[in-house]
Amino acid sequence: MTTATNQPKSNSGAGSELSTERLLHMYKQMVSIRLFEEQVNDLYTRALMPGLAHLYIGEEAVAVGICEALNRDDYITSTHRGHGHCLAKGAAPDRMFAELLGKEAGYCRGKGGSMHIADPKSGNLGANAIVGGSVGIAAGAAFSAKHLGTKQVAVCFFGEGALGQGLLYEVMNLARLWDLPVIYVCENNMYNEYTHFSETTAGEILARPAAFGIPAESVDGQDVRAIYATAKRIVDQVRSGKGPAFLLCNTYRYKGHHVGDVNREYYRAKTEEQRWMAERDPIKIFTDWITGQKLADQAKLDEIQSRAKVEIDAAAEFAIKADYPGLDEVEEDIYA
Amino acid sequence: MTTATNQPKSNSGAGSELSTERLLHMYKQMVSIRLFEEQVNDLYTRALMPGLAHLYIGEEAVAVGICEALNRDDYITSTHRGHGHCLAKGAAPDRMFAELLGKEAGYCRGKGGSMHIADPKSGNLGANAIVGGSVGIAAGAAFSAKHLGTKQVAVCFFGEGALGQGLLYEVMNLARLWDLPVIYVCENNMYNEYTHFSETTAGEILARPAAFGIPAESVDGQDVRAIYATAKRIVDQVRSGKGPAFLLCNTYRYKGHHVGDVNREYYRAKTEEQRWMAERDPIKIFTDWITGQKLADQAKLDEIQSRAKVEIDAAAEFAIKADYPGLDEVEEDIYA
Amino acid sequence: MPEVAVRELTLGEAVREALAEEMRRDPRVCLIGEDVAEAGTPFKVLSGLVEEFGKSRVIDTPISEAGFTGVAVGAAMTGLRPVVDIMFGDFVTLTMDQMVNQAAKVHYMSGGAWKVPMVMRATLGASRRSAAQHSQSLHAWFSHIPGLKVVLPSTPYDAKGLMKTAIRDENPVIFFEDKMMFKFKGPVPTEEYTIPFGVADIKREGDDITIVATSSMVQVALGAANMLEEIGISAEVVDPRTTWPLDEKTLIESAKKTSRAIVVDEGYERYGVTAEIASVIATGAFYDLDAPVKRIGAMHVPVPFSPHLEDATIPSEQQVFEAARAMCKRT
Amino acid sequence: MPEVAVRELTLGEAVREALAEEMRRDPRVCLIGEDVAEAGTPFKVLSGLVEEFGKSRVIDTPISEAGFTGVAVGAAMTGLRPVVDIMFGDFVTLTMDQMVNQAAKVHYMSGGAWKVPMVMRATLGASRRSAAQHSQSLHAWFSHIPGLKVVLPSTPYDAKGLMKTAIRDENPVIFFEDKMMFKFKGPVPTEEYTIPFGVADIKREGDDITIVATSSMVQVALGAANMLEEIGISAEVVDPRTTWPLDEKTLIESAKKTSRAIVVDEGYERYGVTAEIASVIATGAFYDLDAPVKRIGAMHVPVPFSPHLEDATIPSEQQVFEAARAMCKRT
Ligand SMILES: Cc1ncc(C[n+]2csc(CCOP(=O)(O)OP(=O)(O)O)c2C)c(N)n1
Ligand SMILES: Cc1ncc(C[n+]2csc(CCOP(=O)(O)OP(=O)(O)O)c2C)c(N)n1
Ligand SMILES: [Mg+2]
Ligand SMILES: [Mg+2]
Repeated sequence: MTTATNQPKSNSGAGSELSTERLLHMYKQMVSIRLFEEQVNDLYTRALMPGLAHLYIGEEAVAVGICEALNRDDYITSTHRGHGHCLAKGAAPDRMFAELLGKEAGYCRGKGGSMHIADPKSGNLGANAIVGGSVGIAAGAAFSAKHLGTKQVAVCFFGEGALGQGLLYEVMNLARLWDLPVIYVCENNMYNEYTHFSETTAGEILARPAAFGIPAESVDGQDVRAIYATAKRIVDQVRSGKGPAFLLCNTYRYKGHHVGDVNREYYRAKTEEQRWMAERDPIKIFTDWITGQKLADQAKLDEIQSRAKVEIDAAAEFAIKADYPGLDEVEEDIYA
Repeated sequence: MTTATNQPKSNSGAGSELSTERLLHMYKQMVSIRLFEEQVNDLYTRALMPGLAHLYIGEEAVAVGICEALNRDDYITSTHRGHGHCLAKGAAPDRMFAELLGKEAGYCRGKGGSMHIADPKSGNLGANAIVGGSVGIAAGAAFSAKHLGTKQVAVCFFGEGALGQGLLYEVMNLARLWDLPVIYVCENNMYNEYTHFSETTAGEILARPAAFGIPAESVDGQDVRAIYATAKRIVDQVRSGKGPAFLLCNTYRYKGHHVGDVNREYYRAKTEEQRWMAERDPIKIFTDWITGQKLADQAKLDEIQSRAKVEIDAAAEFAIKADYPGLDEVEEDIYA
Repeated sequence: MPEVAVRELTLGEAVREALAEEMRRDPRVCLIGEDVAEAGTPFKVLSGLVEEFGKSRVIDTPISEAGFTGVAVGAAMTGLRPVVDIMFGDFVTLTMDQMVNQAAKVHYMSGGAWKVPMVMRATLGASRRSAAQHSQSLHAWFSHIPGLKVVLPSTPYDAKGLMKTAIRDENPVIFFEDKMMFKFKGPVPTEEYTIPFGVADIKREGDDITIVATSSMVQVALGAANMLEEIGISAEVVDPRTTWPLDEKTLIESAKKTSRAIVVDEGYERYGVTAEIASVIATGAFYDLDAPVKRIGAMHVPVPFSPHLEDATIPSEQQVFEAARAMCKRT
Repeated sequence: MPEVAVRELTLGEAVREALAEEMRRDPRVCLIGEDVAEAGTPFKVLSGLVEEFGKSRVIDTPISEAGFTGVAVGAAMTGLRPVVDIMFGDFVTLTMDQMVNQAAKVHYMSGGAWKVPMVMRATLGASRRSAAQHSQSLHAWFSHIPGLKVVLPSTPYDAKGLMKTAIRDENPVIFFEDKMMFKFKGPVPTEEYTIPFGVADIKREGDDITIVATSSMVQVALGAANMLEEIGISAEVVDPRTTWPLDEKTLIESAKKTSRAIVVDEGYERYGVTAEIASVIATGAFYDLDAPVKRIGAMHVPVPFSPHLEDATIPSEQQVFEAARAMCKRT
């Protein structure tokens, strides 16, 4: 049985080659994602958000570490738990909130909601509410990039639950046969909804891509520096034409499967959650390193955080005040 | 890239523990399958058979080696190239021919045809015209056997083309998680219709089941003794509750993808076919061993063959003379 | 409806009770699906079943809809009676090969040799603000396929009786529950009962117009019927309960009696359930109809997220009321 | 139809010519599927294309219908115009999630931000003695789904013009070819032309009865029309050519003119294409119809193997002829 705990130690050298500015930008991105998600939860509890949302809190290092290694025109596909990917790839929080509230100013004019945010400008092919539903789309974008010679790469984010979907294996086979520049990023947060992944996942996760000839490795999903360093190396390699790659990021979601999943004890212990938050928090780990390396002091980081908070709050405010789409919008965009 | 050529040497000890009677029975089964298929081709060219059929000639050792290691009430699922599995598991040639000709005396009352022969009495859950379509059914039969404690096992035969279907991976995962008594038998005859399997199959075939924690091995698909010995060991192990297994049988189809596939040079060389027929014929390999071991002389084998021919010819004759189902049959069996 | 309605259950409870009773009665019945055990599904419909029947009969799966459906087909062929759970009806897309090319055809293709007594539970219905991939009502697809039976309960009473019938049926049955109705209450007797397939239920008698409605649309139709009553129009509400087998006779007779018919269903209107039923009525009651049969299905758009857009795509009481009023020429 | 019919092509050749022309015109067009390259598909429809366009544009795949359809969706979103090939229409079951939950909805869900200009070619039609898993006509499923367009050519001329339109369309289009018609010949001009979607074609004018027919059923309808002519009944044969968009106007006008209509389609009759079209006509021509609209689809059974059983399940000229004669009250 694969376990999330026996992960390799952090790539300790990572980060040293990055400018302080870049590192602080990564910090800001992680903090923004967390603040964004806290705001989402708040909008939900205040009954301002229709439906549900799946929060990325606890997993911020993955999206940020990966997306920082990408160019703006590189592609990503995302999941039901997609706000982090979206922000990390460069989407604006105001239009995201607007989408979450079903407003016309949203990325999808209010028609997609939390699970379908898409943004061509930042290369975001879209979140997807079908588990594993985007693995083909990501490979297809990589197919285009290769066919057109654009040197773009495509990153397909998915939760470990998607390992249950046959489509993933069909497409990994294709990606390897055709040497497509696609990177499969598996976010193993240890739960498929309310079921532990060990009850749904036979064998070793990394052996699966490897069986299709796809180079696969894992990384500590709470260490943004390690993720960035690994991603950078993989992205370079994939961009250079070596074909697909697979990266397993071992991580944890702090909150419920979705905002309404509050009583979780029947499927996981509170102590488990507390342990991750206390010992493995990606923002804290990064903070400690930054301050330890004296790249910035706590005051500087607090300031970044405050600025992010102002921005996120303003973005939410924008969305709350924004208009709903007119009723005629319902029949628009069915066909292009 | 996986190649069919680097297969392990034959399990040389195999066969020694079997009675001569049993060995000659296996010989008879292989010969019967070949004669059956030759007759099918004949029925096709004589325009007596509606539609097409996919001949098993060249692959006889696989079905016979595996099915001889099974009990009558063990289950099999089969494929579009299913006549061999069916016969080896104990179906009667006359009712099979009748089915192929669309007659009421056929196993499916003429409603299934070549690609759907099924026979509860011999544990045959049915051939399947959807590539990979039966991998779940076989696991389901194993699920029942386990649930009901019957000690049956289920064998799922499929061509290497089915490795392209995601369902296989979904189900192998389930079979391992639930320790189902199912054996996946992959018949690698090197072609998915008109495309060489190396163009459709990334990585190593055996690594795929292994990635799901399923023990996997390969065997020379032209050596019935090796197949039988390996199957016997695997079946015992699976029957004892150890969960699923995977056996890769490297083999070759002598004829076209189906009876109508006559001009094959655009996708494979005649010399390749000739080499397999001359050097790797499963009946010849077994004949040489039997006579070499002096278990029977050529005359004895010829006699077996003649008897088989009489039986097959009579079976075909039966089918030709049999009646078509009445028109009212068309609306029967839609619902049970 | 039962003589004495002693007890109210929600639709979710009624389904659970049917499953529990059948599992007690028949050890071959088992449940297979995602988060069906301790979680009891996200809708909590199955809560408590794993405690009573154990993990060997209430089986959590990986997120492998095609895979576990295939396993259920094989298990059904070989002595079990599995009930598979598809969390959102939109995910049936992943199971179409197993349901349509395998389950539906095994019995016929084998000339009756094998059968597939399985049930697929799936949800349907929009208005949950879940957007286009979690809001579809795809029951028309299955109704189109010979070899399958399709059930659409509209009340707790029907849900229980139809589920028991579904489990006892020797064929693959798709049982669609509207996820917005799990909390909907209605009387359910404590005594055992089953409801046969192919028997429509007249949910309300009336003389002026027939409203054929399925699943949650029955409540919409009943609401519209109340509104119509206030303006002096007497509407009959007929619930086919199963789209296949379809009780054509009852539908046609009602339309003949009232001489007008509306068909309301939450699937996409085009090439959907309303088309079949409207066509059956238009043919069967041809010489008695005073107006064309009116179809009201979901708008031909992927279901949008934004609440008032989403609501606009689903048939509403007001819409049914207005259509009926126009057909009966009252203003 | 073209003014001067100089040249005859088979339907297969017409499709190939359309693909070749579009591939020459637009380097973004590529073909993806099983055995599409050297083999040119088992039906040989694509023969020669790999020689002209090379392996990078005519791409053989593993047997992974869902996988390569998904790749096509992503490729279409990012600058290519893929045409995917589904060998037998029965295998669309494996692609439903990618086609219906992804391709059909991307444009809408993204508020118009992304689009999916792809074509899926699939076959339909029975009578090939291939049994239940290789004989289905599942176009009703796709016609039911907003966001998709569905094309059913009935002649080489239509096949070519509609395929060119399909490739140039900005949306996912499913293009169904009857596999029994690949050898069917008809005039195809050498000059370039396209045929717009949503425009029905009157294949034969007539006054007494309208026969709406799709795909190969158009030939069945024309055959029946010839038989009807001999007994003095003048039948109009209307081919919608696309089931979505659907040219309701032309269908209704024809039925109004003739006052009788039959709808013939090779999909299963129940909840199929005949239901939608019959219902559209029954509503649109309500006050002009002299008889109920008659539907003739495939029998509600999995397609059997045995030849005369199989033939009995498919609409025939004789059946259409007899239905029309009965409706027109001639004996
Ligand atoms: C095909 C499909 N099946 C089931 C679901 C319901 N569902 C939504 S999220 C989820 C769990 C996903 O787990 P994982 O992939 O690990 O992602 P996580 O939520 O942990 O980020 C499930 C089962 C779905 N959306 N799609
Ligand atoms: C899902 C599906 N896709 C495509 C086909 C068409 N088809 C029939 S046999 C075949 C090749 C199968 O190759 P393999 O599995 O290796 O079996 P073999 O014919 O070599 O025995 C294909 C593509 C099919 N029957 N089912
Ligand atoms: Mg997870
Ligand atoms: Mg093969």
